[in-house]
Amino acid sequence: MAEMNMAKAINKALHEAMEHDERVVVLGEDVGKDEGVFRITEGLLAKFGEKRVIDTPLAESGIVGTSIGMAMYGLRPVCEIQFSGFDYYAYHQLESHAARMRNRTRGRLTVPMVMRAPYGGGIRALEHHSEAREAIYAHTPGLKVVIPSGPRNARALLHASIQDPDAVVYYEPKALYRAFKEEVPDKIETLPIGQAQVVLEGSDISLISYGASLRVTLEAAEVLDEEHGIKADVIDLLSIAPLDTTTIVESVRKTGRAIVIHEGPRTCGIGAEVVARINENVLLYLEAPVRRVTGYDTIIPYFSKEKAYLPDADRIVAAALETLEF
Amino acid sequence: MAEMNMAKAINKALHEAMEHDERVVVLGEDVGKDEGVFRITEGLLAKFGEKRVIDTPLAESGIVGTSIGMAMYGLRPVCEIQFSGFDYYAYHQLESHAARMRNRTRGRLTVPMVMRAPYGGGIRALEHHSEAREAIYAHTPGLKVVIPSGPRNARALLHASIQDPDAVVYYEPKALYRAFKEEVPDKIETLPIGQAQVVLEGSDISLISYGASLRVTLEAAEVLDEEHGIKADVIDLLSIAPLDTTTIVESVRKTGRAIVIHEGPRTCGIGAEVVARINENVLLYLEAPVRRVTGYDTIIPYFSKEKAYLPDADRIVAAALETLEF
Amino acid sequence: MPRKPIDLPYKIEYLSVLDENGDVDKELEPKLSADDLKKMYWYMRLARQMDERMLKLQRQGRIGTFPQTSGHEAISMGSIYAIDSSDWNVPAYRELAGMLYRGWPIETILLYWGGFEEGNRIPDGVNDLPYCVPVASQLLHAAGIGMAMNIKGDKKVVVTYFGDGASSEGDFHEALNFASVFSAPVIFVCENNQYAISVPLSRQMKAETVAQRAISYGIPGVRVDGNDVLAVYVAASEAVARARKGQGPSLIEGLTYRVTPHTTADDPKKYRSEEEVEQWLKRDCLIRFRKYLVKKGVCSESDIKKVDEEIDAKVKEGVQRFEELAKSEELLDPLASFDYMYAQTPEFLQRQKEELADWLNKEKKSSGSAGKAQAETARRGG
Amino acid sequence: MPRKPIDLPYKIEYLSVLDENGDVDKELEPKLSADDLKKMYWYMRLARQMDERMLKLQRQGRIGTFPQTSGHEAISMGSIYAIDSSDWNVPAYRELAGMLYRGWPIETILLYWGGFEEGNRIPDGVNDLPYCVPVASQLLHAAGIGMAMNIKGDKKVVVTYFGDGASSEGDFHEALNFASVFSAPVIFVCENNQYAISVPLSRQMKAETVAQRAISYGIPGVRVDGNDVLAVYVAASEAVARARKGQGPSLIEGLTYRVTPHTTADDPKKYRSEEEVEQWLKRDCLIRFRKYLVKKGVCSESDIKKVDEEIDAKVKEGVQRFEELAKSEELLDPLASFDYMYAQTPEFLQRQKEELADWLNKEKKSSGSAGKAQAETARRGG
Ligand SMILES: Cc1ncc(C[n+]2csc(CCOP(=O)(O)OP(=O)(O)O)c2C)c(N)n1
Ligand SMILES: Cc1ncc(C[n+]2csc(CCOP(=O)(O)OP(=O)(O)O)c2C)c(N)n1
Ligand SMILES: [Mg+2]
Ligand SMILES: [Mg+2]
Repeated sequence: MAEMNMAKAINKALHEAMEHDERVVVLGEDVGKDEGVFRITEGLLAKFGEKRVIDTPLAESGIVGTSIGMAMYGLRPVCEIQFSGFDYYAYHQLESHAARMRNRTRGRLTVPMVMRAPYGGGIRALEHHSEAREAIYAHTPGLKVVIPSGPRNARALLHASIQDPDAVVYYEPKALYRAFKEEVPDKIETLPIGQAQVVLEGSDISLISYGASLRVTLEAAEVLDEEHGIKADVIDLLSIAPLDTTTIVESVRKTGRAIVIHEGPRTCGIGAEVVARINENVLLYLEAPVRRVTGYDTIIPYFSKEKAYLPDADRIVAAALETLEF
Repeated sequence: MAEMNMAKAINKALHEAMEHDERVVVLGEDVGKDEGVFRITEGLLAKFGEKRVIDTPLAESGIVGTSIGMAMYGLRPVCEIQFSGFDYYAYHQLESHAARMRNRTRGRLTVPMVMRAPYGGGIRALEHHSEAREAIYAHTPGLKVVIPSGPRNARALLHASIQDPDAVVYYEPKALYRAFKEEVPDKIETLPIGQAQVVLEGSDISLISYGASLRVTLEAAEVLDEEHGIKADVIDLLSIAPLDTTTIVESVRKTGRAIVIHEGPRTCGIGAEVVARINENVLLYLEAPVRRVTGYDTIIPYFSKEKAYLPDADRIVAAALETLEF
Repeated sequence: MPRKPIDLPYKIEYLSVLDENGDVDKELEPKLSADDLKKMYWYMRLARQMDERMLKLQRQGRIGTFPQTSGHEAISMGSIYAIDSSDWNVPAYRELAGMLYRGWPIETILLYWGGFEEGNRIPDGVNDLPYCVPVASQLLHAAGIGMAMNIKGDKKVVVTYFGDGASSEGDFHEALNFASVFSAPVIFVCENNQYAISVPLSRQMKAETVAQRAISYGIPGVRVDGNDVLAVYVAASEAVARARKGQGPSLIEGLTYRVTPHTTADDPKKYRSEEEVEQWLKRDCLIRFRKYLVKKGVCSESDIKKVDEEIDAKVKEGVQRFEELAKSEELLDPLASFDYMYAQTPEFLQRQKEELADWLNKEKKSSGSAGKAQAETARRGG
Repeated sequence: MPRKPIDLPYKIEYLSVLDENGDVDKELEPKLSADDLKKMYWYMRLARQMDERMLKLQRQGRIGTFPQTSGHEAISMGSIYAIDSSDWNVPAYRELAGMLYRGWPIETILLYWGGFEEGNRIPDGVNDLPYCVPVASQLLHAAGIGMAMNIKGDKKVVVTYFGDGASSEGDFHEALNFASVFSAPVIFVCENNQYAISVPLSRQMKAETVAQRAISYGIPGVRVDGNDVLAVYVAASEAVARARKGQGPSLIEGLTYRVTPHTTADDPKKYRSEEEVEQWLKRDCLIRFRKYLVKKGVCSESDIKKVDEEIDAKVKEGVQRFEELAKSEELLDPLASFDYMYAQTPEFLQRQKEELADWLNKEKKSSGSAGKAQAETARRGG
């Protein structure tokens, strides 16, 4: 048992995975000598050497495309895209191949790879460094999309992602890298991909979120409880593809009210899908419209103003009160 | 007034736009001498010459990226991506620049361009030639996404798209290119981007669709009327970004029941957004869950089996009957 | 300090071994046994006769649109013959001869162009990737496979294919750069048939050759006569030897011409002259290779005829097996896609599968007019 | 028929005009007036002093992370000085000298790095694109602008900038290929500072130079001493002359070294030695340019001092204007983004704007711990 932040926990998982499975290789821009611009790959080059920890040329399609080749050859590449705002350069490779090879070859070839990328706002970064476009990947059949919300589940989910026989997009909420510490057990844990967690039990309203937004959601739940005596059922999706319909549906059947919270743009975002699944499964239990507290359909404002764009406890609390008064 | 199919109507719009505005240029793979693999650019090179009708090298990012440059310099590029399944190669250019330049420069630079691409299934094409991933663009703030459903609105919407001061993704349902003919007036028409049309009036159920799916939706509406006496309110979205919430909401307020129909994958698709907006605005009017009759979250099967993947009248009728019996 | 030339250690050569009359350059002639030569010829002919047969099948609507390969046999065969079966092959879509040689059954290939995923079921023991449609994207997979070979310490090589048009894609640049930086054992073979659908080489690049692009990556580049299977074999063997020695990738440009339409949906009259085509037909790789085999005494004219008959029979059998498979319930089951999206089908997808299963029986044929339109559009498109 | 070299009409040259002692190659010395030389020096110094001042502002948290530009002034100034104000400039992010010369106010640039979109408000009459963060993507915009100049028949040129790392991106390849195929009047200037963050040139490419990549596109390529503003100017002027004559694009590689960290978030000790940096500091472009100006009698040592003082004052004023703007309600209004997404804000977005407007007052500061974490992460990141 040791206390560590999320950056350290992800780093720990990479060390563990490379120790336990020599097929695991790490590649990307500045992941070697520099140990990653966020230091997520700290110590890897020193311990595992240049063959397995690869500083690549500056080319995202190259990084993802060669990872796909390596995976088909039998390795387990874990590639890093320096910021999610640049993974679009490689989207054609992920969509056309990583997500399709198993189906295309009727199972003869598979692409067991992980594409890691820091995503989301809140660190006063430049334009293109604060995007949250995870829905693009959730909308891409054949991919899994995993998003941790804390040190412990980050480590467990990264292990699960690396062990997964298919391509996984592992998005790291960069605002949480060093936001807080948590006990992380010594023995390796994994969490099943596609299973959400109820992180707080309550029967008044369901608050559904993931990633950095889960933290403000928990803040909001606390305020709702302490200041308004409202008990929220807080769900951490952990993976947005596959999306855990069952957990969402059971919660809403209990509460009859729900809010979905995320950073990304609203239109066709994860929130829309959550609302759609609630509508399909428990419409008659709904006592109020499901609210979406999300990023807006704009470019996230430059950092002097970015906080206004990001969901915060206030917006969630207010939405919850309105939903309960509806 | 002349009868023509959608391929011809789009071609007509291109001719007209190039005649009326010399800033309009057409570029893409095989759009010149070959007149497009679907012959959409027929006659353009002969009439407007090599400077304005440009056969490019084989590079989608190059096509979109240079179009962005041309647009900032004052031209009105209309670029063609040969199949939508290959526009991912250029997504980073659209997202990072076409969708952002106005906001980035606080209005100093704009990107008035149109990216045309044939999309969707139903023509027995190879893998990657039948995709319907329009939701990716609808989820991209700064873009508009227009999808016609017939010759007349195809021409009017293409004019609107070319005249639009911002970047427009104009997706052409390739299954409709030669599916049927329609009267197209001689004088140039435009349609406002962001406005849906009620193409059939009814009060029993709202059928919301666009593109090739609208045709099967209309077939379904006919069956519902003739065989079951059910009157459907059929909405043709025409543009999925911006999405016309008002028209959708008014229809559902009237009918209390709705089905949204499209080819693309279901998760985080346009259907999800339509459901979310109905939920936000007219939840209490709903008498049954909104059904999504859409493509599945799989790769569209190769052409020997693709029809099973595509929404058809049967699926819509059955979903409508269930919704009404709910 | 003034202006001084930087001397770069590159010379780009043109290589040709076998001329149109079947005469060979004795010094460059590769040491290939009669069996080798016969085998190469056999698969080149198989590809040619199959291509011709596929055209008929397509016209009859028994398979869909496909890219014809006649004229590309020398580049495909000359390069694939330079690697071992334990090496890897990353094709594009015009390497029919090479795929047949690697062990892809005729019916499997027909299934692919007939609209069945099973056409990509790589046969047991064959180290090939399937056809790749998104142009140039496969080059990065080859680079990654080569990098993986180095990482694992395998002494293997990988050969990959792409067209002149593909060399304009960013992925081409990234693939050659990655392969060169990491000394990956990759042989990049460009099938320069001088057209990308309707776009001629001069519109694709200002450079005189694709081969000279090797200079951008500090690797060897050579242009060979793409209708000369011996020249391709020589260049490929040299590249393979370098790769096995850990000297990294090479770029080979085979200069040929697409004597057929781009695909069965293409109409070349729109963009080029018949004369141009006629000229290149004279340089056909099979005609000169046959002359060589006869002059060399490897086979007689009658052997050659026998081969054609043998192959006709083989193709017939393959087509029959394809026709049966194409009728089989298993292959026509659209539910299969749900089973192959992930190792384990997630619950939500399982539900979608059941949803579709419920509909499949009820499914009605789409209205005649739409049907016609689709067929019509299919003829024009893709 | 045998193996014969293809002779390609390319020689890649290295160009240097001004050495570290400020001595010049008389034959190559460009004909620049004393005023020209003073102006070039003035903006190079302005960039240098501003860069140093920005470092302080960043350390004080008054602006965010930014890429330092000290050492890149010669490449930027030498090339930008070769074009007219009616020509276009497509920057990356290390061309501070050039942007200042083109007319970007100090406060505008500070606003950009301070987290305000207004930092990209191109001044009236300046034909520049704003900073471009997605590496290499801007090269295609330059190619498109050049193509548009040809289409409109404008006799203008466009200069664009990118790093050694950027030359690994597919967009680099596509941009140079498009520009060459369409003879677009584009001058591609590579700021080869030998690092892409931590990745050294040797890991970026196996090729000896970036300049030789010109051969892939059949265009002229030259490597120049990137610390020699005169050499850069000569090479750029030649490229501009060719472009204006309709001879298409050129590739210029300025070889320099990133003597600073990549950005204020970077720690170079992790990947390179102090000695390496020391060596290159000696070759600084401003030191030698100053020596040249003095030897040539263009300015005296005291003039030089005066310039520094003048500039200090200018920078101070600029910083003051920035500080005021950075406090202004208008610039701090997050609602502005809604107004600039489209020419006309669609109804649904208007509703979202109102939704946010309602919240803005209520907004609470995020919890202290998270706040600290953000600052901390900000220091490490990007
Ligand atoms: C990324 C991408 N863009 C466009 C297409 C459509 N397309 C298929 S083949 C082709 C031309 C390819 O030309 P070339 O690379 O020279 O190969 P060839 O067909 O001549 O053998 C095009 C444009 C595609 N399949 N993939
Ligand atoms: C497409 C993309 N990938 C990654 C990054 C992150 N990044 C910013 S600068 C940089 C290094 C650029 O190196 P180089 O092109 O040599 O320019 P330099 O910074 O050395 O001037 C990287 C990787 C980015 N901005 N864009
Ligand atoms: Mg070709
Ligand atoms: Mg650099």
